[in-house]
Amino acid sequence: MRLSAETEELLQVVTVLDDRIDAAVALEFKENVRQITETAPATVILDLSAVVFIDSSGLGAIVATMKHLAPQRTLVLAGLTAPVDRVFRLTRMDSVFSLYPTLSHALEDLS
Amino acid sequence: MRLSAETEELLQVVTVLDDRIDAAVALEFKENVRQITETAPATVILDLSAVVFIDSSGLGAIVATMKHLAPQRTLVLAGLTAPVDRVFRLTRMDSVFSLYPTLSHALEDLS
Amino acid sequence: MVARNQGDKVGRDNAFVGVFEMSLAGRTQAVRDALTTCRAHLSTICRNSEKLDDIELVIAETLNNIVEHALAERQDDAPIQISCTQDGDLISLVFKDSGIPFANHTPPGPKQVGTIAHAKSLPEGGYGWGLIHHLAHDISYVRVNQHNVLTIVFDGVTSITDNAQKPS
Amino acid sequence: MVARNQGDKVGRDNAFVGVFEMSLAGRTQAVRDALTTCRAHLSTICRNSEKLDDIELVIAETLNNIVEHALAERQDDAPIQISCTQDGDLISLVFKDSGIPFANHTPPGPKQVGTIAHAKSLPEGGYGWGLIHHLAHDISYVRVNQHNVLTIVFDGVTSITDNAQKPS
Ligand SMILES: Nc1ncnc2c1ncn2[C@@H]1O[C@H](COP(=O)(O)OP(=O)(O)O)[C@@H](O)[C@H]1O
Ligand SMILES: Nc1ncnc2c1ncn2[C@@H]1O[C@H](COP(=O)(O)OP(=O)(O)O)[C@@H](O)[C@H]1O
Repeated sequence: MRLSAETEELLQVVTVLDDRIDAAVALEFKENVRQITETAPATVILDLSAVVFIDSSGLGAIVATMKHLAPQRTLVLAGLTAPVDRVFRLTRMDSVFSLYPTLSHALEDLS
Repeated sequence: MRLSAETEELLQVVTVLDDRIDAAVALEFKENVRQITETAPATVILDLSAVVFIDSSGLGAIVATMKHLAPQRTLVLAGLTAPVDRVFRLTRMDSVFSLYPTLSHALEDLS
Repeated sequence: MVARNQGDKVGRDNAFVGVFEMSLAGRTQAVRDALTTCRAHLSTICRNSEKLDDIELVIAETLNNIVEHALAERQDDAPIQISCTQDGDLISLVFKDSGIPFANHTPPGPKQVGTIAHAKSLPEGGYGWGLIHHLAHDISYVRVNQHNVLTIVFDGVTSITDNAQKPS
Repeated sequence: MVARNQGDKVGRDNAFVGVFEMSLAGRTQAVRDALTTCRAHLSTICRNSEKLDDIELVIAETLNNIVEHALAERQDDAPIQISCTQDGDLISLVFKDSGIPFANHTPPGPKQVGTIAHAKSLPEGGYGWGLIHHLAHDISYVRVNQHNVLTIVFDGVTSITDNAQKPS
């Protein structure tokens, strides 16, 4: 599970470089994000624009990350492709997370 | 309507840099794409990953572009954000165009 | 462009409560700003971004049509009025303009956009009313005092459930 | 992993015609490749990428569950068999494994994942069967000869119309 991160003063962007967040990588994803966000500022934007498949294990890993970061830090999601956006809506996770269609829309709104 | 293009031997990637393709820019979009694809190879990939809003005028402009490029060249669409993907499905344009969730998936499939 | 948020009841004819009212100049360049304003107002009562996308698209199609068809011959940027009211899970958007009426005083029906075998014959326009019919819950039109009054109602606005979800 | 495309009728009990059959080792690492294979087969009969996404997701959830629950105690990578048949607009996927049965010999029902006020109490799992129920047309389960046989049917597979479209 490859990630990259860029940190500014008030926010950190974590980009998922793999195209699937599924049962095979959910644990690794959770651990890697935990490490990379260790010293993160108040807002963490998870850039999912490369991801085209997420299953319930991947969803669970994102929920776990959000809970781990709370309450000091907020996790928001950006760049959801259509199939990923669909899974968030079907599970009503769109009422739990702030979802931005692109990273630049998230940055514009949060900076 | 800002566009950028990168041309390889067998395909060209045209990236839309604005975030809306609507009635206000539909004509300009059509003309700019026409210019930028003038010497395009067989496949043109339109990267829509920055676009979060398209209306029926924007849709019409993309259809016009596809017809203008045909029959020598094929237009495929990549990086559709969730709201743009939705408009393509509602108008059944998903049966007319090849839609790729990300640019890298389009490149992988077409190269 | 004039916009204000009404918190109080308008009490026009039923339980619909004012959400916002605005007016814009009837030209293409004014539509984008109007959409931003509408979406900002609507986001105070609708938490579902997919529903907001749908409503924004329908407002865009409606305003573009008024500018391009009803007001096409007008040189004076005749204004378009929008008022939005809410009744529980429904919102009602009323568009008023002083342009020419619809042909036969009836708005276009839902267009059948089928599978298109020949890309060359695919139309480059005419998708607007198809989208409006798909996304709206109800559409009604009256011609009053040389004005077009088009009312478009949306359902499922305040509930979290989204369209993609199957009723199970 | 074994996979083959069947063009001929299987004529098991109705008009369903074979689309493909495959088997995979019952471990997490084998699921991805199995999904790629299934999607490749399904894309020959389904042109709607959103429907393919849905079916892929349901297969993923089903296989993950079999690996994580039915076969959890097994050390031998017991195989999972998948067979897919088509009857017009319907496809039927049958999953067969030699693992432990469902509790009460009944698959879980659709979970109610409501609005969650407190992020801290949000579950980190248990969304799988909710998704399967949402996306599938029909689900049935039998236990035969110490095997689980789970059948999941999808509708609207060959038609172009997609789920996002309202019946008007
Ligand atoms: N507000 C309006 N006033 C008068 N005529 C209209 C209006 N809106 C639409 N029409 C007519 O209905 C037709 C179909 O509209 P639409 O589906 O939006 O397609 P388009 O505007 O791209 O032609 C238009 O071409 C026009 O003739
Ligand atoms: N194939 C299966 N065999 C036995 N039990 C299962 C199977 N699939 C699911 N279950 C049971 O149903 C529960 C709910 O499944 P699911 O909604 O997929 O959530 P999760 O797998 O994340 O716990 C599981 O926790 C498990 O107890």
